[in-house]
Amino acid sequence: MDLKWNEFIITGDPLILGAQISILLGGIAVVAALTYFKKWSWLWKEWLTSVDHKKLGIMYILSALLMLFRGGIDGLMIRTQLAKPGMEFLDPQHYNEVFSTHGVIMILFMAMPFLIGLINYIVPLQIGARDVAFPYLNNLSFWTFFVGMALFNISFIIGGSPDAGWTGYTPLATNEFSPGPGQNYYLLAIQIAGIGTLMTGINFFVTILKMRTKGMTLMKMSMFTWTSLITMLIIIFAFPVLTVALAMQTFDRLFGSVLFTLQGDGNPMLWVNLFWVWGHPEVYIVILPAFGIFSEIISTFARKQLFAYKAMVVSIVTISVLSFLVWVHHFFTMGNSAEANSFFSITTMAISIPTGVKIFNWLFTMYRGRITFTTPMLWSLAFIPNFVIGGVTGVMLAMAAADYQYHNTYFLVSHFHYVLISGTVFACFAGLIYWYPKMFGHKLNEKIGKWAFWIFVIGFNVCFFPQYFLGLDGMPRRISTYLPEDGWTGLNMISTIGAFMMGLAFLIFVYNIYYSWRYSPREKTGDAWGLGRNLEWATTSSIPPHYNFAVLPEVTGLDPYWDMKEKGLDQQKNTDYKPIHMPSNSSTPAIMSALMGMAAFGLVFQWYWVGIVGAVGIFITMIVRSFDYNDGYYVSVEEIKETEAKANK
Amino acid sequence: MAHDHNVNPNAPLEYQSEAGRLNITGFWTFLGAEIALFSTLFASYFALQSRVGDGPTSIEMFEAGLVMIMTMLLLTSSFTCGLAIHEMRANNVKGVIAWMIITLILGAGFIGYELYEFVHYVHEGVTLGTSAHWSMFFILLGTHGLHVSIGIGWIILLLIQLARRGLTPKTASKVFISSLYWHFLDVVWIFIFTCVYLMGMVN
Amino acid sequence: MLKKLKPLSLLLFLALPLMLAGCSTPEVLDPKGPVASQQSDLIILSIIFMLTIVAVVFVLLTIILVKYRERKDHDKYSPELHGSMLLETIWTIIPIIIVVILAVPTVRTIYSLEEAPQPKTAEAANEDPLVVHATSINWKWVFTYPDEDIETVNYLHIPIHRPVEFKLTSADSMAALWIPSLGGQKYNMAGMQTTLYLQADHVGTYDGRNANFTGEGFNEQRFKVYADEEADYQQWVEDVQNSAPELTQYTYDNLLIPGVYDKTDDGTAEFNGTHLQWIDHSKDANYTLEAWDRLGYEPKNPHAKDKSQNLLTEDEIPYYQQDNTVDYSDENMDSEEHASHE
Amino acid sequence: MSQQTKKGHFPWKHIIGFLISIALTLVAFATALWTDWSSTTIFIIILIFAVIQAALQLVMFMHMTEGEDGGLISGNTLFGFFIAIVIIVGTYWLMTSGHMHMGMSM
Repeated sequence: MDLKWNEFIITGDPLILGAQISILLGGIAVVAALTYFKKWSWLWKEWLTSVDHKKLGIMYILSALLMLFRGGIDGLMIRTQLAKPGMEFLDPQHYNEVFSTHGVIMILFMAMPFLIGLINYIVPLQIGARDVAFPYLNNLSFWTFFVGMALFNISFIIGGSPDAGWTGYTPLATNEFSPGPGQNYYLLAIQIAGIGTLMTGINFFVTILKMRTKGMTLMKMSMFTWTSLITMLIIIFAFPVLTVALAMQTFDRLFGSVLFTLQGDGNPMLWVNLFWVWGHPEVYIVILPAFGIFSEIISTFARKQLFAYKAMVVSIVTISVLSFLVWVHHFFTMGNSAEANSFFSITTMAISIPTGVKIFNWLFTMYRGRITFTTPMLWSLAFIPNFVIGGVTGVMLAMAAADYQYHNTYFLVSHFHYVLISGTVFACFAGLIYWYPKMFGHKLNEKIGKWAFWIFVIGFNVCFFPQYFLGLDGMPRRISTYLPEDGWTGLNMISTIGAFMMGLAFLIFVYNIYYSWRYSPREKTGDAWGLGRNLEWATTSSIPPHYNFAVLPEVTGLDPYWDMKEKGLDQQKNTDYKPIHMPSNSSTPAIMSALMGMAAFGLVFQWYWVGIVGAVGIFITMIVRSFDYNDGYYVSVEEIKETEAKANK
Repeated sequence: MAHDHNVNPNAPLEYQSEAGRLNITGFWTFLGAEIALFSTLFASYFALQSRVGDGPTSIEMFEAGLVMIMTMLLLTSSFTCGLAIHEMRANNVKGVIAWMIITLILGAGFIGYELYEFVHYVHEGVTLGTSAHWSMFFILLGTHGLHVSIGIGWIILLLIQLARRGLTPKTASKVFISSLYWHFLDVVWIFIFTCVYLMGMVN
Repeated sequence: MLKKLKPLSLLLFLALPLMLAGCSTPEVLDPKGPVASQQSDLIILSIIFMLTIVAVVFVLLTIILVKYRERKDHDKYSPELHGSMLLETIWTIIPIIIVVILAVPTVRTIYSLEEAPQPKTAEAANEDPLVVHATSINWKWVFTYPDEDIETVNYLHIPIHRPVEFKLTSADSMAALWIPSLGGQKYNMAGMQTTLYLQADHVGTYDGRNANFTGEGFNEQRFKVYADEEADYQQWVEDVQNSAPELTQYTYDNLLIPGVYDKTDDGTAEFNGTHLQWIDHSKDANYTLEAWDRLGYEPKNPHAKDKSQNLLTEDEIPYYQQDNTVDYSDENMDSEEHASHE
Repeated sequence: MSQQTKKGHFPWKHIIGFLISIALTLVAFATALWTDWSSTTIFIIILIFAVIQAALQLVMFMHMTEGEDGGLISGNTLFGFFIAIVIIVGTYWLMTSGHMHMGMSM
């Protein structure tokens, strides 16, 4: 790539210039604040090198919120451009970059880390463990994700963003049709983050299977833990496919192979196929933990055990297997044989069966319950009708013959936003609010939270419901503008208004975080809502100490903490403390990931020497790690006593 | 995280500590991911098999003798690696190191032949950019070769640690895991041998 | 809180008819030919089932939320209730039945779309489908009528009541030919050919477009479909044959350079002769890149400061002085065709 | 160091496994190159040999079924093979059937 030096930093666009200035100022402000308050060493020692699953979880969630902001701005820019026919807010090239980054960021750098953050924080607590199976790996996972995210995000100010859609379809994404570094960013940033996700998958899979506390058999695990387990299983078998596919396209773009190209008899459709072999399970990776979160919250605030627990488990296991058998529904129109389209039509529709079972089970969890409408519960309740709308349109899309009319249209856009926002995003909000006191020691303000909720949910429907009709009226996705005579003006304007409502709700949500930090009362017990059912609420203090449980709890049935409360057992009375073995913090993951970022950045611009230096550095850090026999340390009984005494005050 | 109270002195050394057991299970899980990784490569290879463009077909390039030598080298290395673990369970450090060194030599021989094969193809004018078929051939074989090379480097590091520290639950589990990796690469090679070479030489 | 929840669900229900009333019938549900009708029938069938499901869930949710919300006397509270074999069976079986009911017509339609629509009259039965090659080029459409030996850019005429067999391919990025009023889309892919049968039963002008993202000019990659009476269609063919300029390979290769077609005011054109004499993109994906090379076109970084191209003129390229015709009827075209490029 | 050592125990398992592997490799080789059966027959036969050999490695060399997690590990690996079959068969089916292959130059 003969990149000129004056093309390295993107200039000439006022929007991008504004972003550059604000990033620069923001960066300076953060550095100045850290220096002024002398927090650098605290940041490095307590957070960045921490192997504590709780701190990593919070760092994941913070990154995800940042990405929700970034991806949300992208979304608002898209909606602004489409508000009226013939808008000149973004030129087509810029528009293409914006929707491409919107997709990648929302799925890979927002939804996944948000859920992984919640899983990180909550799952070890729910299974009564002191940490994950591989704490070091957990830190490395976070850093690879973070570096991938950072690499992807700098693309719009340095070199240019990917512009071939979040799917990066070839041959559009090959060198000939997407010259410039944008698509390289896509390939390398997702690759790095993907490796981190795979490590998370292995880590939590083993954690959940092997680290459960005494008495917690598989069928006594909370639903969130179950969905996390199955999610990890899907990650383990789906992400390697992405790794290979990305590597193959990287070879095409950087090293001259001809796999997906027009030259050399390449087959561009193989990319489409491989992308969705990963891509469909990916959808379930971001939806299953959401199901888990809703299950927890609905059962908590209905004060009832989850209805038909076994059926719920069977249905998620079924979904996990089926999720690998449906990927073709993303390209029914590729001219597959009628047999193939029929087969994948039916498997896709079949997924609606276990999903439907879950919906009815949630409804009947509330049947004969005592429902209280807290904010997390409201988000969970709003999920049901909205997700059903998204789900039934999914069944419509699954009918291949009809899909020829929906494919690539706003009908599809609306469908997947209905499923992903009402599923994943609602769950992220619900889960964050629900577990917020566990993470930060105080609740989020309910009143402000409800304002954010109503504005968001109404805005969401105003934004996306009209898009079904735009799709049926022939509006294809990804067009940067349209003509007045297309007749799409009114619905597009409505949709844009809805989008801005969601943006407003997000701001209120963020304000709530600040407001509650200042004014909310601090929690005194581990069971902030007073209705906790699972072990995460069984800790002595509101925020668990770094070792989680002074004495590991014993479990006899489902909803163990509810059980303990019913039976009047006081977990915290047990003071038979023993020294606790904990892992040590480590700085190699951050360094290793930084080197990965450096190597990848070099490859983006085809500066191979930077790539080689980075790769050598990565190997050196791995060797250092291999010779590191640090086994962690012991928390003494005195320290435990002291910590527990403080917590009980 | 290690729960040291959970030590089982009757199990083989690598299974004795909680950390060792977790690592072994974790590594098996990783091998599950590797199965998905290689199956994607195989799937792509099959999909692109007939797309040779202007370039030669497999049957024009493959040489049965070379493939047989490579296969035998890797099969034998897998066997010697198994013997190393056998020695480890007999608590014989020297045996472990000796068999592992033989394994590494055989592995290095395999890599040598593979490099020879690649260089030979390039001389004949078959490169990464010749056709989709050959791109995929080099990527599939290259991925496997890279795995073997990483395995060699890794095991060398472990041998140094073994020489320094002797057999402990920690070194034992590391060595055991590296052996799993090595055997797994042999399993992958069996399929490369069958699906790429043998099937490519039929017709 | 509940008072706020009810209007929300009501709002959703009301929104549907309001939307439908607010605008005219959406294009997809207003079919103008047998293919689109089949699809629209399927869509309406599924909408009926889906609305039923939505209604059931909404009603159940509303009832449960009203009845079992927290009250002073929680006499209806029974925390021991957590499972019912009967209910489980019911809500497993019913979705299975619905899926089966929807799967049967879906599969039937999938198979039927693979063939030309059944003719309605005996005389129509004797007619073969009209073959049109639809080639997507960044960012325009080229329609080739091989039997009529004419080619159009960004518009096409078709006779009504006669199936049209589109042979879809692409010169470069993957596109999708979509004429919502006449039926669903299929992908156009370089180096491959897909077949799409469509038919118009009503005279009219329909919008057609590329539905699959192809980059910068994607938005403008649209065309008009003129469905005419048979006689008018024949007249149009004759007019084009009589008046349109001859298509030269140089002209065609210039079309392959990415860009919106702007050589004419309305962005359309017609030619005598077809590009199939030199290239069938479904058989040789590389042709486009070779044409770029010949003409001196180089893809540029979209953020480059200088995006100008130095294209050669026809006289500067010896290649165009020779005859490069390729006979695709020959099965061994591969070797011949490559020879001709060198 | 109080584990039960099996000192002097001859590695029969490994040797038998190794010999079978060699035999299967040679037979597959002979089947592929020195028979004139149809290619489909050959493919099926050598693929069966490969699967047997892989299973042999997993069980005899890698001790897949031993340890407290033997069941878990075996289950996970079997699921891996299921996914492998889905990916390979599915991809091959899609990339070589339907309209996709009509224009493909062979």
